[in-house]
Amino acid sequence: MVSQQIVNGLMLGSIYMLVAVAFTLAIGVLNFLNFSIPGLFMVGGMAAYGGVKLGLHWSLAFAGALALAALISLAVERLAYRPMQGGDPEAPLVSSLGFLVLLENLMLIRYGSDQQAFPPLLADMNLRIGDLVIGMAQLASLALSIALVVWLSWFLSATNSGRRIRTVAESGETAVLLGVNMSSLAPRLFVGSAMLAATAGILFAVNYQQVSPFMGEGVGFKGVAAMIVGGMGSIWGAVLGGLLIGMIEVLSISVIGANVVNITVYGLLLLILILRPQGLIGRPPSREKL
Amino acid sequence: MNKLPIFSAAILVGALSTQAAGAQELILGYMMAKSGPYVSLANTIEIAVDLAVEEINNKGGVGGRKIKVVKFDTAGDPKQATTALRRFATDDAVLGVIGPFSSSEVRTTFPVGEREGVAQMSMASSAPGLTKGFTYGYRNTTDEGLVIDQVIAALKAKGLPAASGVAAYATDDVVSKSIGATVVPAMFKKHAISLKGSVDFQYAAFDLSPQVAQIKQFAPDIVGLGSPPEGAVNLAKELKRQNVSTRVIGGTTISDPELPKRMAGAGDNLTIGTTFFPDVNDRTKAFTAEFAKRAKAAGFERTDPNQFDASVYDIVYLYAEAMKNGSVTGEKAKLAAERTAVRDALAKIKNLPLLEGSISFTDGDAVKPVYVLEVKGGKWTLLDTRMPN
Amino acid sequence: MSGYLTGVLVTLSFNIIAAYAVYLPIAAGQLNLGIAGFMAIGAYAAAFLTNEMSWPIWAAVLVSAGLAGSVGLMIGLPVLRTHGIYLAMATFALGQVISAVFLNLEVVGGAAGYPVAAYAPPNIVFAAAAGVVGFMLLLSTTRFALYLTAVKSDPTVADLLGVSVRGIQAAAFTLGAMVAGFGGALYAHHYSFIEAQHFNVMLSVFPVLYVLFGGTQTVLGPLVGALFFTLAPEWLRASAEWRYALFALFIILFMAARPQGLVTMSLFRLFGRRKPQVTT
Amino acid sequence: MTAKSAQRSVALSITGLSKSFAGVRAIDNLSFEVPEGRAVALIGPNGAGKTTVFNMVSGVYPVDCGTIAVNGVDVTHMPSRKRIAAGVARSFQNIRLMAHLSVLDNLLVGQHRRNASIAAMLTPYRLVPSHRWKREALQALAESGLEAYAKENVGALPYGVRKRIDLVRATLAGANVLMLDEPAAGLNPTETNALRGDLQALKARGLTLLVVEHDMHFVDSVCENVVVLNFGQKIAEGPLSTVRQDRLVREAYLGVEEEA
Repeated sequence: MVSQQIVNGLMLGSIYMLVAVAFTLAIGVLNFLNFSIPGLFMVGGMAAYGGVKLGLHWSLAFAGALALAALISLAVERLAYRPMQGGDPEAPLVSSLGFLVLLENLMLIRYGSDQQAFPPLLADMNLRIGDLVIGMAQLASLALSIALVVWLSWFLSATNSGRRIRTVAESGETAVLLGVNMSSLAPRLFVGSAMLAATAGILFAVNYQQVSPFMGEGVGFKGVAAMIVGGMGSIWGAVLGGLLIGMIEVLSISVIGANVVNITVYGLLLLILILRPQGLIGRPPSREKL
Repeated sequence: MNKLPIFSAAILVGALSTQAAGAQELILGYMMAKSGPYVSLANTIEIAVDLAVEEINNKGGVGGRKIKVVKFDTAGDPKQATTALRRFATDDAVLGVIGPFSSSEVRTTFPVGEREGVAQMSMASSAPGLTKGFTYGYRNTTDEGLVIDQVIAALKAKGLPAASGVAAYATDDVVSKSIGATVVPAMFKKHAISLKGSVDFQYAAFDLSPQVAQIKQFAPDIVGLGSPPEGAVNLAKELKRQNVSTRVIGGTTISDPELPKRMAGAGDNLTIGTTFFPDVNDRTKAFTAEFAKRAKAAGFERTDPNQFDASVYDIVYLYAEAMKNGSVTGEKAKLAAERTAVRDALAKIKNLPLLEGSISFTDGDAVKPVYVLEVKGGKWTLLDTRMPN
Repeated sequence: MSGYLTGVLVTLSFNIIAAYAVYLPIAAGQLNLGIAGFMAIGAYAAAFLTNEMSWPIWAAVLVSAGLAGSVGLMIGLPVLRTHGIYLAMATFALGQVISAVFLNLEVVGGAAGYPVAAYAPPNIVFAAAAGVVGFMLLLSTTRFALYLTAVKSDPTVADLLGVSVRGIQAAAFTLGAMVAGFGGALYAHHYSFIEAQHFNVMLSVFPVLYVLFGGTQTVLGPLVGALFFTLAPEWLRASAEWRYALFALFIILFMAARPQGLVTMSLFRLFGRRKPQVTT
Repeated sequence: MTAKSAQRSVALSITGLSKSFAGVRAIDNLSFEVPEGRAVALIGPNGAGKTTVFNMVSGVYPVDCGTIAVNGVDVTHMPSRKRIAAGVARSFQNIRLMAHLSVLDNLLVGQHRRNASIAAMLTPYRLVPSHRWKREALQALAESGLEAYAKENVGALPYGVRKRIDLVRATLAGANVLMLDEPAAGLNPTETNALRGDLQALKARGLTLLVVEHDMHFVDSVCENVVVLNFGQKIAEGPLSTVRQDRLVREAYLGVEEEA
């Protein structure tokens, strides 16, 4: 059973991981805690469900969901991120949360508050090794998540655009001095992080065969926790954090009980923030110059 | 600065309360949950309320007076529910209140109703002991302990395997937890089922793989489930995925006409107790047909009535009966006395034949038949009909 | 008074108290996303004192507010070592942990919730909210309020001018926790029932929205924000299922047009100019 | 504040101060003194480490080794917040006024050191028309001829005005040693003259000044002595006229500047 629980934890962690990476892109580069990400995660799942329900082939439905999430994210950039530059650092939080509430309520009006069943893509999508059950969809999503992250970290370190993004992450001012065009970079980052969140939402729908207007909240908050535990702004930190949070959640449930999950997961987050705010992988925040 | 809220709220009140001014009508308040977390469960209830009121009024009303319903959306929020009740009690001069929906709302509105002296009857809250200590608080729901008792008794009566069991429940939901932590172990003991262990999950859990991995270890004949319908769907799917064949049993919390469809092939043998089944007799069939017609016309996706729709339909009839027995006139001057009369008449109702079966009240809770249903071939089928003893 | 108006004003009163609980730390540059945790402490402690110890409501409410404040101070000191977004996340985690602890605390009902016997009628709630507003207005005329803005605006310089930045921040955080505990304690005694599930993330987040919407620069911002967030959904009642969607859309558009919130210093000066200058 | 009689004549004393950033020596074994009531300028080419010295004296950076004493009190390891009480206040190269506060409020924050008790903190002084604190701050503004700006939001004011308000704020703490980081940079000739008047008034009140400044005419008219830094090391010290003759100084810095 222990091995089954480890498998379960890794699978859960792979979902958290993608959401954490989406958060980390927004916060590490743009210094924006984007609370619309849980909403975009939900849009990924719900729009894919809507597409399949309309009779679209699943590939078309998925593509449509990704495109919709990207479009919404552009609106978030335009209405929540851009006008707030130079204002209170907390202000974008309000509007990005506004987007979360808006998206949830729009889906609620369209599909109701019920959890909906997402149709299985195959009859039995599971590998069975002895007693051990591994979902193929879950395995595929773990592989896809890791592939995406590997590609992303290669992109950031080896390409010109990637280096530009890293410069911005180090210091927005330096980046502007070096001629990085923020007004074209920010929308791209928003689209990128929306695609990651929506992909996670689609994988969630396929894995757990369910969607609901509120599916983003729980996963989103765990994603934020994963990002911080790993180290804000670090992609591999988000990966590590996601898998760790997934494992801790599953182990808490199987060893103690579901009623302590919030205590262990968020207790760990609190502890990390107090003892090592930079996370497991990540640099300490530096003191400003005069 | 301080005038702004009072001013603007006053405008609102003026706009809303004019509709409640009818003179010789018998007014009931109805707390809806048309937005918020219970929408899908609760949004068709209004159809059942309107249907029952229409039927009664078409037959001449109560003692020649028509029933009128004033409605207020609480969004399933306990705070807004108390606002609704205050409005019904003070502004709308209601004789009784239909609702509220959820247990959390009941916990905040029953004390208000007790102070204001106006009866309420909930159609959905089934947490144990909610009416205790309240003389104006009623529920047309059945205590989950009684329901699960009858479900297990039905299994035993039909000779189905039930020698060992596991309890599974959501820990952060009042009703679910009391079922899983208290009711199921007690009922297992009563019916000599060995309790092999228990697993729990969070109300909003989507991933039940760790819990099912544990259930697999216990290999029980039945799993006693305390959970909302979502938990039942997720558990059924995960049981199927991990190849665990066991019978899941539960109470009214997972009673949902759509459940077999939502489980998409999983969940065969899921057995629950509920208080409404469409195919019991001509009356239930007629109600189901009329409800479906109206739900379709209103554009709802679900057209089958659920247990709450049926419950609320009966609540309107229960109030009508109580107002008749209490010789209520609807005159403003006698309001307080007539509200108390309605309350006292409700308490005296015995074996009134209604849609859900024969209904009586004990300590504010309805006593009515329990229909034990089983999922077979993707559909609910009636396994047994039992009367709580 | 109309029953409906009473109900709405009670909700408004609780929202105002919550808004000021969040406002104090925000004014010092700290985003507290865990205010619900402190409300829970106040609510449960006060309910326990009146239910099990037969204390009078007023004493239970005051002591519980103090308790929430002391917990805020004890937990706040290590948490306040973090800054900016880290602090926001630490308070967020804190709120989650506190409400999860109450969910498991069987002595106050656990998941089944905790009924509260003693009752605080609407007038008491109105008076309490008015008291909190009055207290905040008075506080806004002191150096303490000035230092909150100074610490938020430029902590390094405030420190070099001799202001104890951590002291001010800890005081703001503690005072905020106290106000939250006060509101929670009163909530328990007005609504007669509390459950841990009520004290969730959204309960922490909404007061933050009131404050940021109203504006953090002046002491009136939270009041205006709470007013708007309480009354707007009531106005939108007619639009039934669309009401929360419309509401969210409005917030997004409003914040895009006015990122500093509704009530700002410059708005004040605009009005202040017309009057003779009496303050100097 | 009361220094021991033996050290009364030295207001600021720096001994063997060193600081490295990421292995690079920013300040190397620096020692100098500023006598009470005198003005000393810290000069040197960009990157010589002048602001770093200010940051160490005010406690923004911890020192690697060496000691800093203000009015005879060793402040080397004192928290930055407490150093203003030991008698040293400073202004900033990039003006650091609090943007959301009015000019008057900025000055009131500047008074904190002398009104630090809890009681003072909780006095509802805004309710008192013409409270002592407000009068005092307005008077300080008036002495610099800036009283018209009292109610303005600092963000909207011209650069030169903000610069001088920054200076007024630094004086309000009652510290006797003022460190001014490029006070004349960016000022027009009229403003520079006004500033010169301000500083001479401060000296007349017995205050001690340590100034970082590039404008040598300004330095000449305000400061009795200069300390020349290059690559973190002191290369010369003395009256400006003497130091000007120093070969090292000419090579490192002054020569270039004079010809430019």
